[in-house]
Amino acid sequence: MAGVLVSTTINGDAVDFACPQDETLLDSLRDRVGLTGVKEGCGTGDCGACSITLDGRLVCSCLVLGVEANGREITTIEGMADGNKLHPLQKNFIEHAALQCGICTPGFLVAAKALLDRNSNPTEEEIRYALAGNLCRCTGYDKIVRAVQASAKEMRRKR
Amino acid sequence: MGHDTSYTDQEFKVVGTRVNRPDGIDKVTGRARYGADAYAPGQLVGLFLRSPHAHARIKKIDTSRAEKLKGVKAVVTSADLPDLTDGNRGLLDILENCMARDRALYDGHAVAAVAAIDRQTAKRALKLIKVTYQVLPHVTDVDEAMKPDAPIVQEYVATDGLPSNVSQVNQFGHGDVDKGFAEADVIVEKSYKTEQTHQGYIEPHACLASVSPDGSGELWVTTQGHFGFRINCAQLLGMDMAKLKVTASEIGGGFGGKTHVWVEPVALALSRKANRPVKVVMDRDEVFKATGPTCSTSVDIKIGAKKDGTITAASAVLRYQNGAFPAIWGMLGAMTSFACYDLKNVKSVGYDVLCNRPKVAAYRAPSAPMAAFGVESTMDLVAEKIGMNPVDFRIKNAAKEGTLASYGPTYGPIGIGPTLEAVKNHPHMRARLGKNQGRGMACGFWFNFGGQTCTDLNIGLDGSVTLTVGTVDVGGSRASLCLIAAEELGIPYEQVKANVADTASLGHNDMTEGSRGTFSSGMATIFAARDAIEVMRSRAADMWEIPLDDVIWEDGQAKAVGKKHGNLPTLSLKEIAAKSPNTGGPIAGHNEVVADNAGVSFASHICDVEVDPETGATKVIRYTVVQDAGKAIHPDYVEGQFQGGAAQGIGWALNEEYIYGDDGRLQNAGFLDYRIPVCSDLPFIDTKILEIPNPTHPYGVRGVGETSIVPPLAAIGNAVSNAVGVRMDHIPMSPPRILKALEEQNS
Amino acid sequence: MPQVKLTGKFRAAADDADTLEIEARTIRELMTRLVERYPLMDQHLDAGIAVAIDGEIYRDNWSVEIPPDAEVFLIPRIQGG
Amino acid sequence: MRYEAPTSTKEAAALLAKEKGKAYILAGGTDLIVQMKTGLIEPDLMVDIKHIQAMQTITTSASGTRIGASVTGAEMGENKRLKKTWPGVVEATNLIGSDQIQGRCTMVGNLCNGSPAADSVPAMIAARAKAVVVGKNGRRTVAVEKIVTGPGQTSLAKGEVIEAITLPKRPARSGDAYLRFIPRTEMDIAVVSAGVNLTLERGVVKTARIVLGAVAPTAVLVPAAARAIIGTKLDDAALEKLAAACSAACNPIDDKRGTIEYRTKVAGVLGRRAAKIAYQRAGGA
Repeated sequence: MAGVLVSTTINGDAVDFACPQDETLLDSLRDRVGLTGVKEGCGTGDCGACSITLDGRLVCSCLVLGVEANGREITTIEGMADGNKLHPLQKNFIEHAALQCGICTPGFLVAAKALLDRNSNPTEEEIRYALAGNLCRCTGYDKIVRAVQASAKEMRRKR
Repeated sequence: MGHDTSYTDQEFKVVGTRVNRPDGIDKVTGRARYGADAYAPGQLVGLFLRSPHAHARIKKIDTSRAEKLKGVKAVVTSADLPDLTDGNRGLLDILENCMARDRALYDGHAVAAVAAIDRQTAKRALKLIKVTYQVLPHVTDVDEAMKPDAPIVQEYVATDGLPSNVSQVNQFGHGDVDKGFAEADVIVEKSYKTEQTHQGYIEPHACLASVSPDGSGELWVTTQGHFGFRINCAQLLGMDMAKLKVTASEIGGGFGGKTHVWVEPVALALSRKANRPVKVVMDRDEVFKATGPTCSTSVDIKIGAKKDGTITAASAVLRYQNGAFPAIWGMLGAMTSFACYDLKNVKSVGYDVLCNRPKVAAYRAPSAPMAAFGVESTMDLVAEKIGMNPVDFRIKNAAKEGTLASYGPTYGPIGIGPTLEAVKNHPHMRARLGKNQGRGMACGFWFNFGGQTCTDLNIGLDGSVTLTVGTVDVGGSRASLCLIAAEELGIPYEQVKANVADTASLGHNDMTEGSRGTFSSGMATIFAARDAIEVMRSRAADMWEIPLDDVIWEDGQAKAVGKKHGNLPTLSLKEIAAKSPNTGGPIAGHNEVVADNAGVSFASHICDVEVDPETGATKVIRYTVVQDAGKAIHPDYVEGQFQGGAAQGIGWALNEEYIYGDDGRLQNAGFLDYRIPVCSDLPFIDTKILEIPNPTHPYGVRGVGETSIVPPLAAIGNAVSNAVGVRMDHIPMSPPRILKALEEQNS
Repeated sequence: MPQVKLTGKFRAAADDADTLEIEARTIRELMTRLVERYPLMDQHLDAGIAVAIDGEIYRDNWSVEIPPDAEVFLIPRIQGG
Repeated sequence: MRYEAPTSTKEAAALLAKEKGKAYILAGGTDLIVQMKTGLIEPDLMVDIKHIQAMQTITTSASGTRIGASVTGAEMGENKRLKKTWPGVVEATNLIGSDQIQGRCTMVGNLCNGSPAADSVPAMIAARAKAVVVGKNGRRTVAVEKIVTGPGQTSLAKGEVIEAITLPKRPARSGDAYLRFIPRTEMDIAVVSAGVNLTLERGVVKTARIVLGAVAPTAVLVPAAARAIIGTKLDDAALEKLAAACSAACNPIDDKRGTIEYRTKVAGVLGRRAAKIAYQRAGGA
């Protein structure tokens, strides 16, 4: 399989990787770059566990080809904390027990951050619809929504 | 052994507080490693070839072209997995499910597997394997499978000497139901069906297997029980158990589905053949087609009562579809069906039935939700007929301490009555309802169980505590176990770190199933900590040079008592630990226990729905869970279990189902058309934790993980009935089914 | 002497009896006596059985003592999620 | 598989025309990559059109609105002017999948995938949208309803690429709306859907187009439903006639997502409900 070289920026760092042209970005990130915080739950865009941002836009990395990432900026869960300082969403997910098994958590955090970045004061309904592309089977979403609400409030205060 | 498991009422210092979980940071930063997150030098990619037929004889498998493909390192069929089960049919069933032998028994049944240098090569290799099938008649519906002329799924299963799909029939109950029904003023008899659902954990099955030429091996795997996986894999592959080290990864949900081996023995076989590590990660469609969902069912319920609300008799016939291999699910349905009630005359008959569908696995309180759907729907119908409030009707008949359970034993102190009283008094019950809205409630039961457990507790030189358990943490149990260790030792929660050990590092532990994780490892942790305290008392006595009897342990420190040395300063755990090299070496506690009596569990749920009468769409607008936890060690994660189970039940009630075509193939093997609830489908789920201590746990803990999935099917059915007046007897109550029922009612 | 009540498939293995009187001080002894009397019971003992003594269910611990007038139920071993 | 990312439509068309194996156009990839993953397709060539400038923008001129083929659903939703002029088209496109899918999916991809249940298609047809098709013989403009010929089938010739969708200039007092039925609240494929576009004159419906999705092999334009409300103020009787016409126009199948009965009944319900929303948006009472 002929591979191609892809040059990207991932979580602020310049990263090059080589991949076959039909490989998904999800597989490239996990198997070639070692970013296994990006999870595969379905591979068909239905569960959101592989959520990342691509040039600032929230996408499922399972529905992007690795080659498409050439020259573009990616952020993953691994780039969410600021050094040792957790993002308010990360902190609140822990404090509100918004995770049980935790497999969906990276995707939820990336999607929730994308929401709060564009809407600092979402209603419960807006939160629920914005996170509808992320499946969680453990929590019934209750504590997830509460953690996002608490984060939004905290982030508005800090502004 | 020898520890007293009896409940003692005590004031807790840290148990019951809402601390941050120890694995939280790893899980919010992407650092936690799950089944698919392990890599080994030279690892190969393992992929499976699966049957496209529901039932077919495998006449020939030609793997020669695949083997010749460059980059392919091993191809495995059933020929590479000889029968080493020594007449143990149950074990042979496990092997046959992992890899079809002479017949493919369901759509998606594995028939071959390859290991290759990359995914692309492995995929090409699968296409080069030629399987010659002779398609056989199939059956996927439980009622059809019981007919005399149905295709036979397993030739070794017989009823009265004739080939049959009924693998067992079990009857439970007591009294005389005929007599009881004769005494009834009102009798309601109704049949119900429920469709097959999947646990739907977000993490697909995944493992990394590595077998050496010397016969030793390692398996990294997402599982609810790595010790059980070791037993199964070692037995099926003829390996020594001690030579197979199984490490449980972080687990991305299980709910019962990860209590069985599916791909793991084959991954080991591929690795053994290739002499390289092999990683297998299932695709989502494989998870749906070829791992264990729960049963589809068909049940008949009959309940008779006097006008004053006393139930005089209750009976159930329950037919549970087990997939292609015999199991016990109908039996469990029969055991759980009437467990909530105090009945003089009761009879439940459970049939276990084979179909050409995947082997059924446990799904959270397995078998109980379907039986409860029938029973709790019928309970509402009886209440209506005698003109009694459904909650009062249930309270009048609720089981209590001393009730002879319908499945056999006599209950100790139990929580069904208190949950019903809590429901009756809950503000939710008095909230106003709008147009097309309705309220329903229902009860649920689960046994809970304990089992074999083994735990180590080691105290470091600095006084920090390593708790080593063998039960997989599926939903935050490490936090609860650290709380328990801290409570016993009298130290801060942060001073304890819990780890899940691999199979080479600790004695056998049963799976995390049956709501046993926190219950049984918690009990072993209490006893291991008490062991360690005994060691520390003796070290303190040595340090003070006083008799052991003059040393007590209090608030995390040793205190000298008695006239002679009452003024000695106390010794903290840290101080004793620091001196341990000179007082006898490392300080540790250990416990092996068969933690029985996990304390039966009851829940009552309230649900409000709104039904769109023009489309049949149902929206859950309010939901309340009331459940007895015995003692909530970490209330956040107890609530989480209540909410998660309720959400799964809501999905099952409304939209989730396996849809098979006439060809016996599964049509919706993905998260797009197998519709688990999304965030916008659900309201906040209110919870109320009751604490009725389990008399056989030192803290009064009961298992809490499973019961919450039992009531929702019926609670929603009852709510729909109250909203738009149609009684739904088929789960899921999908929009087309509700609309059809509404139209039939109107015409 | 403990009254041993049988449920489900165990009745079939015990000539359809629903109650037996068996002299036994522990679960282990009970199992031994049972198989002596009903050899078919043997097939259920390995993994298929649990014992409820006065309402408390035991799955694995066969050393548990049975009080003289206890109510004993043989129930199938169950699986959970 | 070979991946190409041309920078002009002509170049893209040439690559596709030249390829001897199986060639596919990659826009958002939200259908295409799923089909690859599940083994439904095995492309030899994939032509990524997201680097073609002419496909990247939404522009408005005197003659109407032009939406480039690689404009994502999210970008459409963020375009206030488009949302105001064609709320039905935008809401239909925004219903495709989750926020994650919205970050990638395109209207043209939704169209060319050829699904009878595509959300944006009934809304586009109701809006009289046209596709700008570029091939080796140059450029042609085709009504959107002529593009899809059956499930997964389009009228596009080998080497032809849709560069943009155009929406006509909007008369005053116009409104459009799109509704679909799905069992969940999100993340599903439409079981049945309806797009309505209408223009009023003094509160009376002057022109209307009503299109149903997921009730036939392709989206269905229902002139009888339009006739039922033209000349009315959308009174109950007119709405009932509209609903009946919608149901009568259905030719659905039984499948895992719904039954013939169900689709037929709910098509009428959705047609009626969407018409009411469109009427309100057009300024009707």
